[in-house]
Amino acid sequence: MSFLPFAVAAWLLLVGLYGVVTSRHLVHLILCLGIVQASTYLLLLAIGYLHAGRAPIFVGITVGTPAVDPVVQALTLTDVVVEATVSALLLAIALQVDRRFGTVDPDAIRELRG
Amino acid sequence: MTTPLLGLVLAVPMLGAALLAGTQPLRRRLLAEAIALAAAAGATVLCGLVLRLAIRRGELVYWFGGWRPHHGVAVGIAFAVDPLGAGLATFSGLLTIAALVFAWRHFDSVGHAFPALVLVFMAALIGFCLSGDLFDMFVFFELMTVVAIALTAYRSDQRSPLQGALNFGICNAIGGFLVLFGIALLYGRTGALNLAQIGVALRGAPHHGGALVVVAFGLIASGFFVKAAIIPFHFWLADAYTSAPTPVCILFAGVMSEMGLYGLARVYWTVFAGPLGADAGTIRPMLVVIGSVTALGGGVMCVLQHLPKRLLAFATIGSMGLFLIGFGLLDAGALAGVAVYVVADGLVKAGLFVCVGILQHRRADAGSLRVRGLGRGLRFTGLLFAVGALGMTATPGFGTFLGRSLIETAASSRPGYGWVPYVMSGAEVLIGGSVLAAWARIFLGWGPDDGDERAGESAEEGDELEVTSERTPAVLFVPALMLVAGGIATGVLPGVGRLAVSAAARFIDTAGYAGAVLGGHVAAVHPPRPAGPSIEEILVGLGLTGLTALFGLGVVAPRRLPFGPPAVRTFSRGVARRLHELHSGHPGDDVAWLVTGAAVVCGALVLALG
Amino acid sequence: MTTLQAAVLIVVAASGTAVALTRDPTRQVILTGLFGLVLAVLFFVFQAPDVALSQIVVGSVALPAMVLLTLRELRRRAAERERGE
Amino acid sequence: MRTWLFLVAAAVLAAVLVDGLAGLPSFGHFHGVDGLTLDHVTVRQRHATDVITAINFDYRGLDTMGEEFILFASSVGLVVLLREQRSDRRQDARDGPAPPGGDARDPLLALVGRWGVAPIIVLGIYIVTHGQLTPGGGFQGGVILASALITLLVTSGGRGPRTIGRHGALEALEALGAGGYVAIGVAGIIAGLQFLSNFLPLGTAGALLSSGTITSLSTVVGLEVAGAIALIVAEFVEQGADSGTAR
Repeated sequence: MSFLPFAVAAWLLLVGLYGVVTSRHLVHLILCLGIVQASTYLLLLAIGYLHAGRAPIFVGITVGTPAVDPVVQALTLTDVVVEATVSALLLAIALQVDRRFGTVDPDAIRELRG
Repeated sequence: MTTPLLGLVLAVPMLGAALLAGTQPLRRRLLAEAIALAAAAGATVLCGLVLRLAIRRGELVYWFGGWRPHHGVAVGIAFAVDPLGAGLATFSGLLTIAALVFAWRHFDSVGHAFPALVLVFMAALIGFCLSGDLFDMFVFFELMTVVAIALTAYRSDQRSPLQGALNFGICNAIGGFLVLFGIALLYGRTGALNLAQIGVALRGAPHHGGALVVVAFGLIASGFFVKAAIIPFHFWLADAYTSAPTPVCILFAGVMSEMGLYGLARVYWTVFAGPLGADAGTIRPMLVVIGSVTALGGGVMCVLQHLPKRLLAFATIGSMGLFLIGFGLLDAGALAGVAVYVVADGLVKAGLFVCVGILQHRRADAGSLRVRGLGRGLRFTGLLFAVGALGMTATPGFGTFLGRSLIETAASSRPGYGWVPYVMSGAEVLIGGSVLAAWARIFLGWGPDDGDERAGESAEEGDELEVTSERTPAVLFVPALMLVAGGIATGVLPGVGRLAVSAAARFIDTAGYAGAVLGGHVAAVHPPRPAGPSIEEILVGLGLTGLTALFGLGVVAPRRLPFGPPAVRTFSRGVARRLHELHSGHPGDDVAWLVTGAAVVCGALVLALG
Repeated sequence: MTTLQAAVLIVVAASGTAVALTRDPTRQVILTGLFGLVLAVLFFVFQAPDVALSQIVVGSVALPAMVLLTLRELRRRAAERERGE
Repeated sequence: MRTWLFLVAAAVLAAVLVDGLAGLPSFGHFHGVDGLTLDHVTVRQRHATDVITAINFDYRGLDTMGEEFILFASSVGLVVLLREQRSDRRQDARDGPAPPGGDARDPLLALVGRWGVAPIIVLGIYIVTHGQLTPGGGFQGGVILASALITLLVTSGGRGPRTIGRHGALEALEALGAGGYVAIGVAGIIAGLQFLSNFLPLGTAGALLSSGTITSLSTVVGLEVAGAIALIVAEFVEQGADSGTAR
């Protein structure tokens, strides 16, 4: 049971990759990348969790109260915002692909080969 | 040791980029160029000064925000700089300057965005080289990826840059996630992100820390292999490098791919050498074999290419294989060889890219498939290209030769690795021969008409402007000349080999690094004095160059491939077709291969060590 | 682990799988917003309110908005292409 | 073939991952040395009650600078990508009728938009500036501010090309945010300390103007995030806005 969070993280990683590999639509593909991304957040936060630990915000609780790990939260927090803009960049490329190729199906985008 | 200079190396290019984006230099192009060049030059000089200090005094450690470690716990981020890292940072700076100068005449109009992005890219490269913190390395790694996507897609009015950028973005994003998974595992075990601190926490762990450490190593290695374009993680690279603007290719092929291996080497020697050091005998053959496959595979793909930029892209993959062999031998001598090889190869390859740029500048048609004879009449450019091609062949006199001989010496002195020099020579003959053949086709007009060779290839190499101009501008020719000359300088300047060996000895000193970062004591290193290449080695090197020329000019250029009895011919034609088909440019295929690679690397490590 | 955490984890796994397996982009965007929201709830029960706040504003508002705008433009162009033919 | 290759590889990878993940401390029993240290020292050292914000904007402030520039680079890159597309669009659209979004120029709507965003802006500023005390900070508040900016852009009449000038302002805003972070870092050096060292008085823990540079850095990140996200969304909106009439 205590393995569940880690198992869910691994599952999201793999199912997201499955979506990427089998995707027929670039927007779909980019959203699947987001699932893979989410798996890393989940893993980090699950690692840092402490039973009965409080959030590491010492308002109303005294220093020394057991708290969950603040470092993983700091790492995740910035990543959440930043990766959204990276997805935006990829979406913009998808829009351009549609303009130049007339499709967003990866199977039909064949310009460079060999 | 510390130095305030380290606080500024990132600030200079980043402030430059913000300034460019914020003011859009009043829409004056010259001003934008000047700001970009000044920032790049300033940062490069700072890196150079840091390098000089690091060579003299050993590791330099800079704690951002002043958060020094207490009792071995580092809550802050440090730059921990040794000569190898500082050298790579300086080298990145030099190539950035070359790219900016080159871009000046390459585009009709550059705008403020291009130099701003290049400066951010530079900051990412420098930060990645100098950082002593695992997650901080990851941040700079991601920054590198994002800027590179934007730069690849810069000429978004054409098709191939879009496809290149897309595949690049998808594969490298996934590579980043694999690295992050590995980092999370290490953090879960040690509660630390500082490389030295993790290394100390894992040192002496029973049974090399168990499967967790092995899997973390596998995931981090796989993620970095994506950036380094190690087979089978490499499929995105040719698409991206073929279609990126040529000035950007200098940076991509010259340093970005190398960063993947640098990152792996850094993490290995600071974190994993402790727990996995006893198993080096198991890890070494794996890395060397993967490197050999990549070197030879990249070489074979080179032979099959028609377009100069795509050829150089596959040459990069081949070189990355050679570098991985050198790193994989896991000793100071071979690593020193890699360091020299990386710099010399990067310079020469950058020079070749500039030559292609000149070709594009002078001959509007350079983007098309008809490259045969395109360079006729461009005598100086042709000469330079030929010299560069010899550099790619590791001809004695070039730094590439010095690097190769250091790696080969290390390999031959290790029992069971006597075959490595043959693999390396084979790969170099394939790569160098293809580049020489391209030279003969472009500048001498050799070989059959390209028109009937379209089979399996439909790429337009188009990025660039379509003006045919009468003269080669000095801002294009001079950088090319200096880059190629630099490739020779690294081979003939006295002391390069000695410097590289002592830098590499410091780089692989795991305990010394930890002591410098966490304790502030710089350890002394006593590197072996490398013997320069012997007469015999030089003669063999010359022989190899001759063989390469024979192969390139006699076989590849006139398209005598495939040769042999009919059965062999049919077979090798089939293989070539399959190889072309394999590089489908389909993101799903690329990712499927990437996952396969990760499964093989991690699976093999777990089976052997877990 | 509390039952609440386990339950939210399972919902996260299920909705993430649904996002990856839904082929129709418009439906997928709605699911993505939902997934983002569930993920934020999970972060809350993992005692990470900062990350949850970040996730709510980005994962279930900003990103789906960008994707919807992209899809609208793609659809408009597809319709345009059809008319052109 | 592709799917099969992937499925086999994924099965292997799954086994390997489970093997590795099993080596982690079991869920809920993590006592990481860095985290424990920070939980104990942050309030005393930095007079900040939200440890996460203190990590982001002080202990690991360099990471945040890198992340900020990821944001910066993706928005600059995105503008290059989409502008090129729009500029050839505009050639076609120039003689066409005014783009849709005409309803947006309804004066009442503009008024509502202008007043309606006021509370959002207040909320955004609150979250940006209270990051050191309670959950929030420049990243979250910045996104909220961005939504206010977008509402303003849309409701005050997106007359296609005219909004380009406003985009210039957004670009300047985000460049200010990105450059400002670096400048505060350099100010630490000028004050005789390290890059990104705190050089301001720390104030009282729990007070608004506490925690020295944490608040300043959080604010510039707020600017950067607001500018970048608003710019990105505005570019996406304009894709539709001025191409609505094209062809």
